[in-house]
Amino acid sequence: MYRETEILTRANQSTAHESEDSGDLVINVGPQHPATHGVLHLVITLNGETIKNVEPHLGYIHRSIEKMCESLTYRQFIYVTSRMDYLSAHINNQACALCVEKGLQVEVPQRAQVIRVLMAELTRIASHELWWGAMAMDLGAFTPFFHAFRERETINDIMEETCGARLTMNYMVPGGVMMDIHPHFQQRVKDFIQLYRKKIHEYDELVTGNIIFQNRMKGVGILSAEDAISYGCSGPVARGSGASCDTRKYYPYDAYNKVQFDEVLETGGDSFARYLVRVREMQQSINIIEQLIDNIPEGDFQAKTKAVLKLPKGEFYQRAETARGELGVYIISEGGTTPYRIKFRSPGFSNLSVLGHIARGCKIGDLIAMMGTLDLVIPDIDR
Amino acid sequence: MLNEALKQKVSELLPTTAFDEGGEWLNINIEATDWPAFAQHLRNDGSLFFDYLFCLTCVDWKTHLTMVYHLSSTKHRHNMVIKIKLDRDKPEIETASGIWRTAEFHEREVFEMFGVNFINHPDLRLLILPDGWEGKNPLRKDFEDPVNMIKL
Amino acid sequence: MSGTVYCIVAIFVEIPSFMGASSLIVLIIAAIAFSGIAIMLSKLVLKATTNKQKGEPYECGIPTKGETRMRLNVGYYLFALIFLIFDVELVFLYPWAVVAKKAGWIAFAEIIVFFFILFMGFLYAHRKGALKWM
Amino acid sequence: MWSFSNIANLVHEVLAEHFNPAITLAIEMVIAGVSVIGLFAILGLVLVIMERKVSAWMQIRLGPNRVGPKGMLQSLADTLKLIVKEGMTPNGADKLLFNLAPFIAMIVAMLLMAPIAFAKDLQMWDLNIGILYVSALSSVTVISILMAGWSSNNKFSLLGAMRSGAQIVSYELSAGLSALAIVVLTGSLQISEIITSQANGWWIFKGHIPAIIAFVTFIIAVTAETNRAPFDLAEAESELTAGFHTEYSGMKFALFFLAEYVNVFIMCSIAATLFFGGWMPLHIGNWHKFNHVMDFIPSSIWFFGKTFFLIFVIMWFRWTFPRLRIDQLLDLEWKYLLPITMFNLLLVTAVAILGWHF
Amino acid sequence: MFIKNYIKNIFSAVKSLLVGMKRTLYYFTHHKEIITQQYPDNRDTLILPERFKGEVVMPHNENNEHRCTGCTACELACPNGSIKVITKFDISPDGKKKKAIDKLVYHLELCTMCNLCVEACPSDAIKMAQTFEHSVYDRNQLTKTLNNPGSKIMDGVE
Repeated sequence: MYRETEILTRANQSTAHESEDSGDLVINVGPQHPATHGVLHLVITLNGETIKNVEPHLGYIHRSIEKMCESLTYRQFIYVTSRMDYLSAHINNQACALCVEKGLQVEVPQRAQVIRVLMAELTRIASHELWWGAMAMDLGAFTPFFHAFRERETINDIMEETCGARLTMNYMVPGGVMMDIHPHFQQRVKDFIQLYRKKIHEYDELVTGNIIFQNRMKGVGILSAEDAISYGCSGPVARGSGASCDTRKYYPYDAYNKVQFDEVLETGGDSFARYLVRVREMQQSINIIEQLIDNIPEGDFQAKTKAVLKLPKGEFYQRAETARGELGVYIISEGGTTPYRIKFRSPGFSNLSVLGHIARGCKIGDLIAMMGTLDLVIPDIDR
Repeated sequence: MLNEALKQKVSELLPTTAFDEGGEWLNINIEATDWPAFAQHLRNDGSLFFDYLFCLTCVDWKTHLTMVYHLSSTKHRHNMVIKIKLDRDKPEIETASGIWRTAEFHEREVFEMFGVNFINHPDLRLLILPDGWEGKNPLRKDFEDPVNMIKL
Repeated sequence: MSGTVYCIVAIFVEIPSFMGASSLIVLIIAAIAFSGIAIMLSKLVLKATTNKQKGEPYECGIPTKGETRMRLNVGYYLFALIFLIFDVELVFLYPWAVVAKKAGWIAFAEIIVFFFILFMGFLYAHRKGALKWM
Repeated sequence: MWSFSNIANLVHEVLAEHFNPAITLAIEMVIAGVSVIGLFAILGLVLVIMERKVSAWMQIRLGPNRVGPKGMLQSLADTLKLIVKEGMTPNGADKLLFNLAPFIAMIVAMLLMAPIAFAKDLQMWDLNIGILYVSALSSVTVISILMAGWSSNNKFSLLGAMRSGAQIVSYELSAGLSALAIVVLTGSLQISEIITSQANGWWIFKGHIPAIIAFVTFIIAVTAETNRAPFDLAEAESELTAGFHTEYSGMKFALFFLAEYVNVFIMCSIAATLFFGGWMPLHIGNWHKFNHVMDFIPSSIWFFGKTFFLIFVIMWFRWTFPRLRIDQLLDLEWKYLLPITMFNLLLVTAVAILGWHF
Repeated sequence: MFIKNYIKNIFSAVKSLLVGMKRTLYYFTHHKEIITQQYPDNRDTLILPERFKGEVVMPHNENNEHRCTGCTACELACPNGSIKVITKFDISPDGKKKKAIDKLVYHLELCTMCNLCVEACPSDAIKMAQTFEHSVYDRNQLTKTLNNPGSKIMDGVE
């Protein structure tokens, strides 16, 4: 009930002299829409061009991964999580592996920890590259998408060489990583960093500095820090509002406590702030990679674990920072080989919930831009 | 605030609380009737200030359901886990969406996956399941779907 | 007979200078013929099938709810109104522009007065918020 | 000199010898009609492949490269595909308006061809109000878009049509005012006179600052008027899927597409005529030898070269910029372009009266 | 002041647009930067990394022998049930019964190339191949038998 009254009061504020029967248009955006990057279904109530209400409908690719994992062993369920947030598949796997390790109380070798962090940061850059291109495409600029893919493909090639796959690498096993890094890995990563440094100013030329882009982004979709926390936002969405929430800083895992990096914070809270956070985050990821790439410690890449893993009875929660925000893996074990219940706290789900709040009163074009800045990956939301 | 201090503070607020040992964070079990007032305290008390509900879920223990709230404070950086037992046949609990807005979506998910009824929830409708879904709740342990579930 | 046709057509045409006003007739016929032939050709080539879902209006795969032809926000129409005023003024400018160079400073003074009035109207509309998108 | 009027006269004489005047006229009309249709079709094909290649190269891609040499026949293959597609009419659509809309779009695009001077003496109708004719007819495009959007029984179409209505009518003002700047300098609305007035140099050079401002505003307004990115709000595909032609498919869609491209061509040719002298070769004041050398390049090459350069500029815009939002679009027109063009018209009048142009 | 800001705005806006246009013009004129790969044409030169996970294969030596003992470790490790080991009993020359595989059925259509079966295999009998062009017209063709007909287990593999 209170939602409807709230909408009415908001609508009254924006257009005070408007009668109630003035044409409200209910439009379905998605599941088959060019801007939703997947099968998100939004029901939008429009007044002219102004949005009065946005209501997400989910479930078009819900596979019930949580239920599936209940019948998979601790080695097997990790790979399924690649299919949640497929753009940061590696970080999903990492969170799961860390959670299992927490239960097993296995010490991961230093080398494996560093490799994990390196891969995670490469994944983060790849994810942000794709987001950058798709974001520009949402605003009607096509060219940046292809330029972003040039760098992204380089990362994917590096992944392919070491992990054997480009997107859902399945490189993680409880206790370390599946294979040692490829002999060419270090050199290729260094080449990539060089390429990235050479091309990064083009991003600003093409998109960031563009006056049309800035006007589209600045001052729309404003999300305050309190709202961001209250809505459970995390990752770049919350950091764009000035809410400090980087899991890598506050709850460091793997080798993150050994590297120096800044948590990127913007205080604008609008679409442009969220955009800047991601662009600057790529730079921080590059810094992390640079610190680690020459300092990969020697040793095992995998700790010795039993063939059949059994977690002790108890509950284990692990947080990890994916490209979209804080991923939580919550395992409840009854002592068997499979988890009793598993819960994935996906960042996208909480980030999506804020869309209706920030989109109210904006134009339909802004909604698309906001969806871009929230960086929605639908399988992550639907799980 | 450390777990010990939190424990003391919580037992001051709610003397009937039972604490679960083990786990990295403080685990507390409370009654469903205490929840709304307790939640207000957790959110608004200056020294607790749990403003970030980062995980809300439910567990089906076959005999009962347990709501699990993972709370964190962005100011003090401490965490706490709250568990509330619910009756399995008629699960009902007061909504937390007035305190943490993120609960609105998460509770809708729990509503359809476990069938927990959230009292005073502003918009308790199906979110993920298709419209007109009737029958059992998918994440309960006794859910069977012979068509779509493949047993290995 | 042919003489009559010639007389009718000759009203439009100055032969042998190229085409003239009759080109409009030619162009309209050409456009209709071109579009018509193209559409007929595609109708000939394929055999259309129908089913219930095929004719549904596209709304991202969800059946449309409510009326599709409805009143829209007034924001669009205000622009049309302001445009109308300005466009009529613009039409007045065309003959002025042709003679402006010859008429000299008188034309310049006139256009300044004209633009001043127009600009006042523009400012009024701006102040009233008519140019703000709603 | 070799000229199109000679050929036209020759054809006319040959026909007049064999047939009576009425049939001669009819045959001439058929020839003209067929050649216009041919030009239309070729323009469509060329512009589509040009757009695809330009976009591909800007996006570090190869673009179409399988059909024909270097993929140059790709647009022909596209046309074939579109012919084989079914032209659907959705349920609940206003059938008459729905099917009429592409015809209107085509007729408008075709009629706009009339006053354009493709080469020396190659002009269908050299009417004395050429610029007014173009600016009047080009705004009729909006009717076809509104018809298409309204009749489609689709909310996206409706929104797209309404947007384009607000957009096209707004930008017509600054397009008209920018064109008037050259009319003031020339003192005539007739296309042929505007071209001959540039025999000793193009207006963009002769008219210096005001002409350059007028040119820039004209190109921006023209981009908006033809619904091209970054002003493609009527068909903003990330917001309204395909805008006003969401429900169109097959040949009916192709006709809209073609009409859009031909509109771009026409608007660019008008820009070329006004600011770059149409078919007039590059002449500089009294450099007679230089001018003479330039005259050896056929006038049609000059015309098409200039026009295609401007088309390239408009494509360049499209593949570089993000799309504007609807309120920003109108802000740009009403707060920037319109005052600038109005001020520029004053400036150009002063320049013309003082004789400060070359 | 207002006029000054107005003109300044216009100039900075136009400049930002021109910077973007310069970048696209650069790529328009520099065809060396094109990154398109012409896939079916470059099949011969396309080199996949040796770790690429395309499909599960079972290498055989020249005597048509493989290393699989039929221990079903891979079947257990597979999260999707894409491997089925069908065993039989061979009778060895000295009259003993010995367990061996009859067929190792592999469902490519279920496989997600997670590499868990290869990791689990104690005798290195299966490995990942670098093929990736799996499309077929009939889904049944995706169900493969990994061991060759008439193949035997290699000597010395237990």
